[in-house]
Amino acid sequence: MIGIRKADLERLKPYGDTMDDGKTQLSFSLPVPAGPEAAEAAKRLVLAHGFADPMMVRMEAMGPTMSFFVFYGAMQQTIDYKNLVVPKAEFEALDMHQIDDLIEAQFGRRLVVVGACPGTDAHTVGIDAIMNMKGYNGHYGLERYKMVKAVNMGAQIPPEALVARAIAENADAILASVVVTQKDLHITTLTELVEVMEAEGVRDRMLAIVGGPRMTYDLATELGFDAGFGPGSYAEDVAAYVAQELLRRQGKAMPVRA
Amino acid sequence: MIGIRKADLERLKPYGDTMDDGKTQLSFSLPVPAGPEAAEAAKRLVLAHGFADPMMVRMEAMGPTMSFFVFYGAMQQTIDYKNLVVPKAEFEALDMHQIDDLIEAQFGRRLVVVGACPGTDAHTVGIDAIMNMKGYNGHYGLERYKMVKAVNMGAQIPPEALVARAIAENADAILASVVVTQKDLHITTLTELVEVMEAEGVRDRMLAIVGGPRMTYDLATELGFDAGFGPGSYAEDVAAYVAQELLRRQGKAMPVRA
Amino acid sequence: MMKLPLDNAKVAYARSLAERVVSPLLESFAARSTVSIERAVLRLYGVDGVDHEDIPWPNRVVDRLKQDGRLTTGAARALAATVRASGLPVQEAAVHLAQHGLESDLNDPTEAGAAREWAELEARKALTRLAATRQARRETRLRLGTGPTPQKYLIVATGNIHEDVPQGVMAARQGADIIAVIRSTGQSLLDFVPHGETTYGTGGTYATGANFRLMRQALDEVGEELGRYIQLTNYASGLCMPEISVLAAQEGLDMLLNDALYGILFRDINIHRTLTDQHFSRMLNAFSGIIINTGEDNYLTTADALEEGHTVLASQFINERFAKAAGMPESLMGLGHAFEMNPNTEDGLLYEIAMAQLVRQVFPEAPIKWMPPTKHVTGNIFWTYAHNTLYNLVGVLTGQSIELLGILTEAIHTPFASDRYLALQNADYVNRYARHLSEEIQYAPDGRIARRAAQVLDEAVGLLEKVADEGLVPSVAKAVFAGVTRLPDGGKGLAGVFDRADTYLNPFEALLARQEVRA
Amino acid sequence: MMKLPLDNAKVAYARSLAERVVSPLLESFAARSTVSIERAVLRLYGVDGVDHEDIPWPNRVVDRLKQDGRLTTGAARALAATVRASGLPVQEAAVHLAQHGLESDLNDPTEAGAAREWAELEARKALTRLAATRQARRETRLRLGTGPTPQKYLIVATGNIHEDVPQGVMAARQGADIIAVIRSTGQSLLDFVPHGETTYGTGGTYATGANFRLMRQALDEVGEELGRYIQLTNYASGLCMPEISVLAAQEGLDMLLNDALYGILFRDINIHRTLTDQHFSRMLNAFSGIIINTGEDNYLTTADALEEGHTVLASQFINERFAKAAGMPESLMGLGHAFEMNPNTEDGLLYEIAMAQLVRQVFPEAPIKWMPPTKHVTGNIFWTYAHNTLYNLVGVLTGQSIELLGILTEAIHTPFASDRYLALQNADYVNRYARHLSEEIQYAPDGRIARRAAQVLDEAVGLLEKVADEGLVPSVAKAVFAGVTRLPDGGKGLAGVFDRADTYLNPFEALLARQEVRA
Ligand code: B12
Ligand code: B12
Ligand SMILES: Cc1ncc(COP(=O)(O)O)c(C=O)c1O
Ligand SMILES: Cc1ncc(COP(=O)(O)O)c(C=O)c1O
Repeated sequence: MIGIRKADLERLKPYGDTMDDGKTQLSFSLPVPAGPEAAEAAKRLVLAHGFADPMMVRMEAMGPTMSFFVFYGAMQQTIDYKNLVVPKAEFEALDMHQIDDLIEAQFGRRLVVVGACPGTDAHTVGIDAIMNMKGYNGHYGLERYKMVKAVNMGAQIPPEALVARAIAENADAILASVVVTQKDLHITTLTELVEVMEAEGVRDRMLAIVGGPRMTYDLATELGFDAGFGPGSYAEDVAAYVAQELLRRQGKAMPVRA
Repeated sequence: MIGIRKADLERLKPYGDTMDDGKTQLSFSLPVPAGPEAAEAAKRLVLAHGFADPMMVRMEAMGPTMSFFVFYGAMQQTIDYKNLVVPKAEFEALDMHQIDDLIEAQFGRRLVVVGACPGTDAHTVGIDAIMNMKGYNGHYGLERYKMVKAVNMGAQIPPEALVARAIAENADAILASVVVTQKDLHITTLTELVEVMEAEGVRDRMLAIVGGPRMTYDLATELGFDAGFGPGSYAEDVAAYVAQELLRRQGKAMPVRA
Repeated sequence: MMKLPLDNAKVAYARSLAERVVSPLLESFAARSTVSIERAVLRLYGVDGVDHEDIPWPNRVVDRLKQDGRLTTGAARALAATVRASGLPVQEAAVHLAQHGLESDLNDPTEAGAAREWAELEARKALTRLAATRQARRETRLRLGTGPTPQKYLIVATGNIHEDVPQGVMAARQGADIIAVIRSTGQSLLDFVPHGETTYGTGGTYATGANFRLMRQALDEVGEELGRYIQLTNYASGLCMPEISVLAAQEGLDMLLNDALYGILFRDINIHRTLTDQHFSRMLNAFSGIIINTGEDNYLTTADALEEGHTVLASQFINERFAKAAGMPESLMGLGHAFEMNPNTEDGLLYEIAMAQLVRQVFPEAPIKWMPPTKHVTGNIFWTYAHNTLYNLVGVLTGQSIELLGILTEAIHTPFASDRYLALQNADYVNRYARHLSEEIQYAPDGRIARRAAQVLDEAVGLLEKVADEGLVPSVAKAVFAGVTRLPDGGKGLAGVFDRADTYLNPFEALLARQEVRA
Repeated sequence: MMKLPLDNAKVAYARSLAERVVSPLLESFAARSTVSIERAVLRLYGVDGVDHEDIPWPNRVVDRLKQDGRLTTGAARALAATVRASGLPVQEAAVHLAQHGLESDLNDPTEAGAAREWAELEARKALTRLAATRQARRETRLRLGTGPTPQKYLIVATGNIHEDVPQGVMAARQGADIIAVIRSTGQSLLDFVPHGETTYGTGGTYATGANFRLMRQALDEVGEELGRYIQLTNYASGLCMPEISVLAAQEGLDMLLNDALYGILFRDINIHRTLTDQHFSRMLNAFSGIIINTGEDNYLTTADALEEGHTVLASQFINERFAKAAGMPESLMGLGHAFEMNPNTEDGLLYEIAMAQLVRQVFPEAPIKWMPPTKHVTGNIFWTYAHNTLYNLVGVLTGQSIELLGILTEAIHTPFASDRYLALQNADYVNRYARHLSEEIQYAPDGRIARRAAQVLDEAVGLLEKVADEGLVPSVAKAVFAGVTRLPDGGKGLAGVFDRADTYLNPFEALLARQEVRA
């Protein structure tokens, strides 16, 4: 098989049309009139951010006091990709049947998850993709799992209400979905959610999991959640994680599969 | 008139949707497979270049060992736009008739310019836009000027040939046009051109001017030219510059117009 | 202009079905009112402002009346009685009413008669003021003219009105015809309208009278500068439909998002609440010449455009019927739909053309509102820009009226200033480059496009038949729209709906119904 | 499939005019040869490699013969005589010939006859080898199949073949059907073909046999991996047309840029040189089943597409006629044109549709090569992406065959890997989303599109009449194409053209002319 010329993985850089050329495209606006001064300011900004050979390929006047720029420049920093350790939810990928089997064998009862879009967020498509019977992109949702009881509270659920329901259901995990991120709304809502869980004394009794298009494992754990799931997640990801993490917490190892 | 909220011109930053948010869009490729590690490496690269809150909004696999990214992040550096001094060709803007009148009054003879695409560059549209009778975008070219003798040698002219012709014509200025910039071809060609002029001892006898889509005054002067003209230039720009610069060199000031 | 071969009898039949869907509900509109309608009435009379806890006085009054069990005869009657009894000007009277409750005896026939007289007279005056606002606006619009269709509709959504205003102005200068200020996430569930100029919102900026005024003024100024009238729009959805309609009328807005079903389906607002509210709110919009924008496009953000295209059309017939019932002319019905076909669909463009052309032909007089790709776009802003190019092409090809421009960062954030700029560049390019394309081509009479249009119409008729037979409320409970189930006694705001007492008074209703209300 | 109402008689008349333009020149092709044709002949016999100064041996031989005044009888004769006299294998004989000149007496009739026999026999063998290469390639192509039309043509142009190869492979994996390796700026003016694998070029990579081989092999491998045959193309323009055609045939290329006029107009190559070269080069291409790509698109990079569209069509008729004269079937004629209308032109899209459809209908069997917006795009990569979207749409709508994909950084740099990726994403989206659009719509018979097409055809006929009357060479001197004047005795390479002696020998000519050369 023919591959691209070998990259230096310890000193990884962008690839434009030549290995290690660092070439990057940027676009931005400046609140000043388009003209030689704006161009110069733009170029210096790109330089100040460590791009070599900044090339302004377009300046357009967006209005009397706003200008739009397209630049190309070469990143000069490198990243040691080879030794990169990326924290992520640790679990073995399983399909629906394997998960059902695992839960049945190891817990002998249905696991209970309670999901919602907390706060003012009304974007239910993501949480529905994970929870509703029908699922998403051909991946069934949790309601379809024999060994999962999935309670989907829907949109705009105050954190208190979500936690109260989780307590009432004796849930194993809370599944929050956050989509609106403008003005860091998701951060505010999620922080509140964790605080309510703590105030109710259930933070250690159940897993707190969050997903959404801008969600990463990093951000989730930073906010005090156990795991975060981003775009392209399916029900089996979170289900496999929940089952295995609960097992791990009970001190049990994941059984070796046939 | 309603304007945008006042920008801090001494600490200028990009404008996304809020003054000073610094928001910038980036795209680039990394020569590694798309995945959590690539995403992390990409994010760290953006961080390493001084962007706050790097947000990966898209990662796509461009192939087994190449990934494509779109990011948003906030520039943190600022530029003192208010006190920015941008070197540029200094001349008063004039129209064709004013230029003809000026030359007639001050020089009493036609100025001679010799133009070409030097080296292997065959992109004549730019130099034609400046020189041909017809001009460009409704701006007549130098051939139309009563008081300018414009010799257009066309494409792919070796620097020696261009300088030889300029000497033969007793030219006041050489006009070079460079379009191909890949592998810095233009730099090589232009450096050669200046060297030939120096070798022939005519560098001080005539103005050396260069234009092209990636040309800036900065780059041109750095390479030893008198001025550089970028996209959107017209014949009257270079003609006004040539006439006024020659006057200046003769110690004459630009006459005040009625 | 190219045309699809449509079965006009079937279209007429669909309209008759929509009438069967809507008619049974009209009675309930006459028999009920809501807290928001009552607050709207107070606002029409001029009650405004907030108390020390930022609670709007209209809310204070209505809450007090409700608490005292005196709301069922209508806020108009209570306000009138208080004004008459106290001799205070309206605002002070309202504050008094909120603080002390209704002190008059409404059973006294003379007093009741006098109150009614005051209420009717003042209502007439209030509407005369609104009519003047409408008239002034119409004149400016005629004097300056508006841009050619498709009219380019751009949103601003910074959360801060002082940031929104310059952005709206910038967009207008770049070529926008219509500016929408998106509301803050969650405002639609507030059972009051916030007050004053606001600088904090997420995903949008609070809809308030003061914010309307600031933007209106800025757009009027830039409109004069540009010699082009710039339209302003906001949202009369959610729990405060009627009040927003009042504020919009007062501040001279040109359009309002206003849908008979949207709040029910997408905000889980109680169906009786929304249906009752939308009726009064549309009467107001009709009077003020405000174009409504319905929200059928939203169905396709959750349901699949290929499978559920007919639900959009069916809902448009229903929205049309509700609007007619509220006295709206077709020229004010900005019925909504969207370009949301999965980009991986083979011949998706053909189906989008079919749908856009179908809607255009079925509602020839309506200023159709068309929405860009949102659901299937990703963070790949380049690819999204390509989707938007084809969207713009279909828009100019099929003669859409109000075209919300696609934003290349749709999947990412509310638009940056440059995102709008690029959106306008795209639309201007396509609209110019394909200006007369629609005059150049004809559809194959039995081709995929014609067949798709016929199929959507057939399926819409089928759905309307079912809804007409079962009733709208039970149908919504069965998830016929957007795959969402809403029960008649579920959702927010049901507590704000009440049955009118026999002596209920709302003089605006009758006046609005009688008024000659052409836009 | 939608059709324009075209006047077929006029099309036939245009073809007859093109014949009148081309016929007078055919005689000169039989009477002349060029240094590059002779070098090509040597290469066909197997002469290859370079001397210590990197001068190719074919050049060394031809230069020596020329210097000795012995070129006019043809390099084949000299090589044959030397092989026979020296008993050396071909390559050594060529080296000997270059170093010592022709030592045989060509006037000896026996010796001359024996040399001719050798030359003819070896020519036959050489062509048999090429035929085997062509046949093997055809089988692979049939076995794997090629992508659907429009076939997506992507360029790589890093300057370094070792960087080009993985990029070509990457593009293939992403969906490219055809990979073109752009040549280094200025190679077309070199009067030799560089040798070996090269790593330095600007704006492109040197066309060399070794570079062809590396890329061919890589694309064959990835083709097997993908189960799709990936075509490879390069440039047989410039001063070395015939030689590049030989190398391409030997290395199994599928297409070549090859135009009767391009080098004259855009590289200032002498008109007699190019016309003579292209004839022999096309005979070779025809034999090897190599599709030519003509360069009419280039006219519109200097001239205006609205005003000068007819020059493109006229030139296509001429290129077609030249190709026929060289024995090419229509299936190998990738006639070129382009989407270069100014984006600010109202209804520009209509005119582009008209032109694309016109070309499609006039040359129904030809694998039309279509070029994307280049001239009017800017560094605003978003806007360029929108242009490319409409370009792709017109491509699938009008059934273009070979579609060079627009690159969003066209105005900036030779494509980045990601630029190609985004280009493919755009094309795939549009081709899928509008797959059967052409079956769905008909053109208004007297609309703008039909009128524009008729006008372009009329103007092309007018131009061809003038050129037929005045002659091609004088017409080019009068700047009828691309606004460029080229004089018959001007330009580069005239010194390399010579009149054949009576005893001139080039056995390939006759063999190629007789051969059954279907692709
Ligand atoms: C559909 C949609 C709507 C629909 C929502 C319908 C519904 N029932 O959900 C409607 C039209 C109602 C709507 C309204 C609004 N929207 Co909206 N909307 C979108 C849109 C087009 C698509 C979102 C979507 O459905 N994605 C598909 C799902 C499947 O993806 P996902 O959510 O990422 O989910 C996946 C993963 O993230 C993960 N996941 C998600 N949650 C969870 C949870 C768990 C536990 C796990 C394990 C995984 C997981 O798994 C899922 C499957 O892989 C986006 C734009 C876009 N293209 O992304 C804007 C968008 C999200 N909306 C936006 C806004 C601002 C709004 C409004 C606030 C605007 C307004 N002021 O009116 C309103 C109000 C809504 C509110 N109160 O929240 C903005 C958000 C900007 C920001 N970043 O802050 C966006 C990005 C549009 C924009 N550019 O402005 N919207
Ligand atoms: C037209 C064109 C061609 C035509 C040229 C025809 C001709 N007679 O000029 C043809 C088709 C022949 C061609 C060929 C090639 N081209 Co070309 N071409 C272009 C194209 C599409 C437009 C250039 C143009 O005409 N611009 C319009 C003029 C008016 O603008 P301008 O040159 O910037 O001039 C203005 C100013 O810059 C200034 N100015 C310019 N010169 C001067 C001089 C003076 C004295 C002054 C005062 C001002 C001034 O004033 C002008 C008017 O405002 C560009 C892509 C693009 N859209 O930009 C590619 C482009 C320039 N070409 C490119 C390449 C690589 C080539 C080739 C080398 C490819 C190949 N290997 O085959 C060949 C070979 C050409 C060669 N040997 O140089 C690349 C260059 C990449 C790079 N940055 O290095 C580009 C950017 C395309 C790409 N993305 O790959 N090309
Ligand atoms: C009719 C209608 N109302 C309102 C909205 C906005 O949502 P919210 O109810 O959160 O203001 C939309 C969304 O696009 C809509 O279509
Ligand atoms: C027919 C033809 N030959 C060659 C080229 C490339 O230019 P050059 O002659 O520099 O190789 C082109 C340009 O696109 C072309 O159309």
